[in-house]
Amino acid sequence: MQDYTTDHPFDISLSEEQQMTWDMLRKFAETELRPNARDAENAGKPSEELLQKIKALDLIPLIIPEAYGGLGLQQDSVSNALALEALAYGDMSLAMSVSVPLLVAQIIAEHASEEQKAEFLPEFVNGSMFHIGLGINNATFSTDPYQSSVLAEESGEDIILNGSKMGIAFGEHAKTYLISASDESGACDLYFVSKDQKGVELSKTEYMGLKGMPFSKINLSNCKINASQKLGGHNYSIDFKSLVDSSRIGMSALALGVCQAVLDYVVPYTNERVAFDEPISNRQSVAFMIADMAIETEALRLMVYKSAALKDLNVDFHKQASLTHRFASHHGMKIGTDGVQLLGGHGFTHEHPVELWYRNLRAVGIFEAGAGV
Amino acid sequence: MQDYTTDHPFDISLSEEQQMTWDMLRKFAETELRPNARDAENAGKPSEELLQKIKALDLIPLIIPEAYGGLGLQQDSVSNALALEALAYGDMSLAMSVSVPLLVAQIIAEHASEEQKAEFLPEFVNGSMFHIGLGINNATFSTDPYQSSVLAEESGEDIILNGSKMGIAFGEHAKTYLISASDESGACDLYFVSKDQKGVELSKTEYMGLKGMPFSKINLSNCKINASQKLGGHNYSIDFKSLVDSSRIGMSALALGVCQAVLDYVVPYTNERVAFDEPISNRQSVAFMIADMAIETEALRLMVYKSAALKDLNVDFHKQASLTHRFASHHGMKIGTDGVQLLGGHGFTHEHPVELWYRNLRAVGIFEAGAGV
Amino acid sequence: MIHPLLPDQLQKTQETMRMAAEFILRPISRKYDKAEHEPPIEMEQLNQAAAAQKKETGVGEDSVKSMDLTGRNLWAVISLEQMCWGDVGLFLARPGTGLGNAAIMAVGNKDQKAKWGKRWAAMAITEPAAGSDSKNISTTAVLDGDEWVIDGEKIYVTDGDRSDCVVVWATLNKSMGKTAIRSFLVEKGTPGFTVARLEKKLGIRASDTATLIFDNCRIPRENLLGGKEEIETDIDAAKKSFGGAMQTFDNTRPMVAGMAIGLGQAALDMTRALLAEEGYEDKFGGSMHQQTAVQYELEMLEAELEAARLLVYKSAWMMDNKMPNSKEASMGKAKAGRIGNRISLKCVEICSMQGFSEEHLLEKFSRDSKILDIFEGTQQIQQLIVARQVLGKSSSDLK
Amino acid sequence: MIHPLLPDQLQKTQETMRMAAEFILRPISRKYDKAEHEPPIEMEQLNQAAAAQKKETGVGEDSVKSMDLTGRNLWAVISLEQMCWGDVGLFLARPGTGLGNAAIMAVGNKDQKAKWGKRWAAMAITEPAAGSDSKNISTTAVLDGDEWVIDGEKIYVTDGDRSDCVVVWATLNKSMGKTAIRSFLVEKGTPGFTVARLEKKLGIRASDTATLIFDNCRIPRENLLGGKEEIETDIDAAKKSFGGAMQTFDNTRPMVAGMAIGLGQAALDMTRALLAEEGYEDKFGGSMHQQTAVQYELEMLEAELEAARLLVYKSAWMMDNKMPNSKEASMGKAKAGRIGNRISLKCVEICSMQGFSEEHLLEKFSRDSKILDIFEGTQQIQQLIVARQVLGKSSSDLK
Repeated sequence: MQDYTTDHPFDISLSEEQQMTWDMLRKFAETELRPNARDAENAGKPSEELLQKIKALDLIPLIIPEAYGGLGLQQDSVSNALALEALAYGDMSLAMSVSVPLLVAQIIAEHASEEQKAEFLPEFVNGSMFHIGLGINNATFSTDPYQSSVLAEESGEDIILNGSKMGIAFGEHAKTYLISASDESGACDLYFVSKDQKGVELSKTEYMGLKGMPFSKINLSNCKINASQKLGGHNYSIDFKSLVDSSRIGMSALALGVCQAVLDYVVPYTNERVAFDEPISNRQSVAFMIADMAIETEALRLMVYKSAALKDLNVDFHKQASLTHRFASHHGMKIGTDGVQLLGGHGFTHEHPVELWYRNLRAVGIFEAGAGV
Repeated sequence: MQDYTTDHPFDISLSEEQQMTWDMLRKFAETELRPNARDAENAGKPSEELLQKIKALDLIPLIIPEAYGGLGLQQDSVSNALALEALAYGDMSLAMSVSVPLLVAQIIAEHASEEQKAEFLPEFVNGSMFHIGLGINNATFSTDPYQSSVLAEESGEDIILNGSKMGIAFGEHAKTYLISASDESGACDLYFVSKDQKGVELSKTEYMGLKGMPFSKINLSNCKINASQKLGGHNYSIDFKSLVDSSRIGMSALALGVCQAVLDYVVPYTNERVAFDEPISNRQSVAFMIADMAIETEALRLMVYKSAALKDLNVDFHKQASLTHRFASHHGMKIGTDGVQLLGGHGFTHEHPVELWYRNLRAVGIFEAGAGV
Repeated sequence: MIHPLLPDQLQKTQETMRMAAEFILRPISRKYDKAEHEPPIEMEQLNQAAAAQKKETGVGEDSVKSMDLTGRNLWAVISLEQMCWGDVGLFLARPGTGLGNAAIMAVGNKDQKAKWGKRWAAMAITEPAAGSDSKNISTTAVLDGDEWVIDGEKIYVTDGDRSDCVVVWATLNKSMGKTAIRSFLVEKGTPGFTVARLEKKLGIRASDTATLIFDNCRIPRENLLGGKEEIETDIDAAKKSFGGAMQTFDNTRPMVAGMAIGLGQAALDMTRALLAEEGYEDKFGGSMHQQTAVQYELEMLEAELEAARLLVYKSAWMMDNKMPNSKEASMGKAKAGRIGNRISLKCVEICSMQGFSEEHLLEKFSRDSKILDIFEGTQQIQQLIVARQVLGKSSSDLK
Repeated sequence: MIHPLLPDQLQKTQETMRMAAEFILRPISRKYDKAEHEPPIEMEQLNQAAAAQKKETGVGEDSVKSMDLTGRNLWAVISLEQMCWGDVGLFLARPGTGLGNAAIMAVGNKDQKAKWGKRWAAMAITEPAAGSDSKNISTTAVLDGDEWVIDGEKIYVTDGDRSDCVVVWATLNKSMGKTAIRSFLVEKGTPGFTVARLEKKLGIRASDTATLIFDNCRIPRENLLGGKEEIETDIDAAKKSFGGAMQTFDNTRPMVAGMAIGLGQAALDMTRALLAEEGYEDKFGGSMHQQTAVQYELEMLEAELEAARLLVYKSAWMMDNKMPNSKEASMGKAKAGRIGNRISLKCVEICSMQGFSEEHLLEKFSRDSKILDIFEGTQQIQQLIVARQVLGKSSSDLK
């Protein structure tokens, strides 16, 4: 019934190392991210000061190979998921301001050719985190999520790209884009495209949520690139399905962090808010809504962990990632809307963070490439 | 935005005539059908005595043309829907024991050739109600509901039928079957098939619910009939889509009657049942479940009425019938399962009717041809 | 005779108001969503369209039987459903009619209706410490000679900044609970009445939501709306008095529910329009095996919306026919409030990045929709009202 | 280290028990569903399979850390999940182990475990007038010399007819509420103890559900299970005493939740098998635009089931590791109970006439599943328990 093999017993406790990282990141989320979430949203991006603090976490250099200035440590997927959950507890946008470049760095470190690594990896350590924009989110909704709304056509030494991508985080900060494109055979790969390449058109887009970071839309019109600009080189092929699945676990881990934030916020609020002479949490309609929130959040946690653990075993995790992602999308949004409902009119205003979480949780199930595990 | 024209104001009150029929049938449902529901289920069919009483309602002779011994009255669809709702309040199986033959009589009165009318209509008045079995429910689930799992192939003067039908009410009592079959062109029509025809195989089937009436499955294997056995004659074509839609409104009206029965049963029960020192209906989780039951039942009522009213206007009612039917299937089952839940362990036993309603409500959305409006 | 269909006259109302919504409201939807707190200047047009339509349909000021085709409440629900198809935030921001006007029409005497009926009146009930629990409000009204002195703070007052006057709920004696609650009309510019703050909000940003402060605010004695100056000691009379105040809700709930229906329909229509660009077609009545998940979901959502719509129409029709409609009004509000929110959120998901983006209005609909399940009584309050009536319970039995 | 995956040893358990379910239970599912109240004679085989598997896996009688791969509770949940994949009614009817056995193992002393641990014990809590409200039971136990005298009526006792003995909840003093409640072991054949009636039921018809009458039924003094002979006056001690009785549920809830999971998986598997005959294939991870409504629905239901499964595994793992798991046990029971019912009903709908027909077992699953959201604490009771713990509330605050 399962399709994996392991000697390790069933376990849901954190290892010592996991606990240390968890404590550190969760504290950072509570003291640095949460208090700055509204400011970042108003400004449309994190402040420089906050970005410096986020960079100082050194999450990206950790995984950059030593040859390119990093520490070259391999993180397991479960620990990655834990980190994402902890950070998103503070704020989802701000968590993504590190999880997106981290995902790019992971992809390049794993798949790029030596030349590409040498060109792009050092800057993650020494320069901006945002020099490469990730273009995976499809602009059309009827496209298979494991395919791209950009088409790649080979033409001799060149590849011609046509189509659009949305939701490119920090797109204006980037000099290069890593774009997914499908070819005629149905293979979907990634391609490096320079900002100043001919046929590249960039525009700013705003979304319902995730307003603490800027996004771009990119339109590629007969954009001609050299075949060597394919990620990993001309003859390399990425397992794009696995990349999407990994990112879906990542997005689910972010959703988990936000769901926990909602739960932890409504519990004291409803215990303190009095109506009809009693705390409103004494009413079953309120209390049961919170019970369900707790149940689905805990369930989502276990699903995220299991998906990541399967990936760590190097077995097929496609089904588990799909189930987790759909669960996160459905219950995440339910928890988002219930969070506002529990605060009533107060929840509808900017006085409380629940309206922000409502908007951010709608991103889950839509954004495909905001984090990886 | 609408696609109908009417001078009549919006109105949700019963006309005097509607009220009289309603009162009569609802009383019959409460005094004759409800008390006999469990007995009919145990016996697998209504008692002869009860059948006589049902026949004495004269619902079928009412619509049989005078030439064939009936009263030849045209019933409007809204009144038909009201009648179905009222009867199903007593019991769904028992209501169907009249609504199925009524539907057959309606179909024949409207569509059959003169010869066919003369052959089949008089017996509705003088003899059994069950001399014709209606074979519309598909045995395969992937078949388009507006098509048939039986295929009709023309071969000169003959038509060859192949395939199976399920859920033929009182199939063993019938001498003839009226079977829907699709031909190559995609048209779906009805055909009269004799029980003793070669290639006809009948078997008894039992279902989760609707146990108060017997059902048959029919298997047609190279069953050769004369082209004149097509309903209405060789060159006649029925609007099968409209027939299915009318039947879906009918099934929704039956569901409505059962939903109202559940609601009216749980209200006094939860008001009287005491736990933790108070009636359980003093708890919001119980009370809100009942509030929702009341809301969805009332909504279903309005949707059934509107669908039927549109049909009476002779305009396209396909979309409205589809919406109503899906609503009835979804909320009907929710009300069925909540009815058992509200009674707890008691609801799980035969001591109360809620477990019977649970099983019958699962038929909605599945049975296509149990009633028409 | 059962006939839950709209006569041609009301269908004409639908069409006219839909057109107004499409050509007046939709083009400025995004503008005022972005420019929160900026009063929309284009709205006079909409009022004119509504007035013209009302005149054409022959709807009177007083309730008239729907039987006569011109029931005022059903007409109103249908009109605002279409306006809110355009933009619910802008609809709430249209000058001239606020929830306070409904209160004046419901409980005001003849003189009051004549004097304030045509002025823009907001409604101030909620307080920082009292949301749904309106019997616990702590704003006070004390009769001093020929004037009432009002003191207290009100929050979440829709149109509180832009309206001409405000209907304020206050208590004559806080220790007496709901029997002591009255509503008063306070005009803008009255000394002691200030707008303290405007809320930044998740949605309906075109409409202003204000915090109002009443500090020794003196108003004429005749500004007491419905109800007596003294607290009734007779329990039935007292109940009736508060009931009178609460009765406003039986009138306004079908309206707010109508807003949710208009918004829900807007989301479904826009979703279909976007999907059609990529070849989508509906498949009503298809089986789960044939329909795509989107076809299935849109059919289910459409069914739920139609269910809510019929509940709301019925509650308005009952009002027009002078039937008590408290249960039905809450049924409609409960169903419409939750389904409007569910539809709009699901439509964003279905349209994926486009749905989530500000390039289209789906994301806005899903922000606007949330308040419709909260104000004029939350989902939970509506359920309480329905449950109490279905089960025959008092508010002390079922809390 | 976080690793919510089953080690090979437990996967072996799954496989073995699944095979037993498939080859022993499935062939007789319909037979005993139709022949209600007829004890299944084929069940000894299943017990042998379970015992052999237990021995092979090396699971001890006492709880052992899952860390050692042999946690007793996780093993039990996994085993019965698979057996209930076969048939939950038959599983409940298997001779030898009832819910009373769990109570004996949880609260019995050493002698009691030794004496009754291997006998088939049913559990009798519910009374005609007391369902979820177990503190209000009115069956009495009075100490008379060296014997307890039991008087009262118990309903809905699973295995009540076929078991060897029954664990009966009774009160030492009805006016003292829950502090006076104790459980007692009554053996079959004790004078004054009769089986009055067997229920006809919606589902789990293979298992017997009995009404038991205790009329001046005298049992030995040492048959009092856990808790003291006198009523504690110290509140904490009293609470602990009732808590001890209730604690049984923390052990049995993961088991009942496991049953719902096994049943849910059975419904999904059977649905896929039937669909495959008409060409169906899953499309996990597809978008709503690509998936059919059936593909979408089955993926969502599978996700919900997996969520429930992990909650239940976690609650069993906590038990194995001696962590308090009351909240988690109720979370798992709440989620599994409702999702098992939802899945089975939806699968009937998806398979249409075939699903509704007795030709297949889907309709049976959807009848069996309902009780799993009711017994061992209804959905609503589980929600109460979870909510109280999450919100930090007492049972008097949150009723």
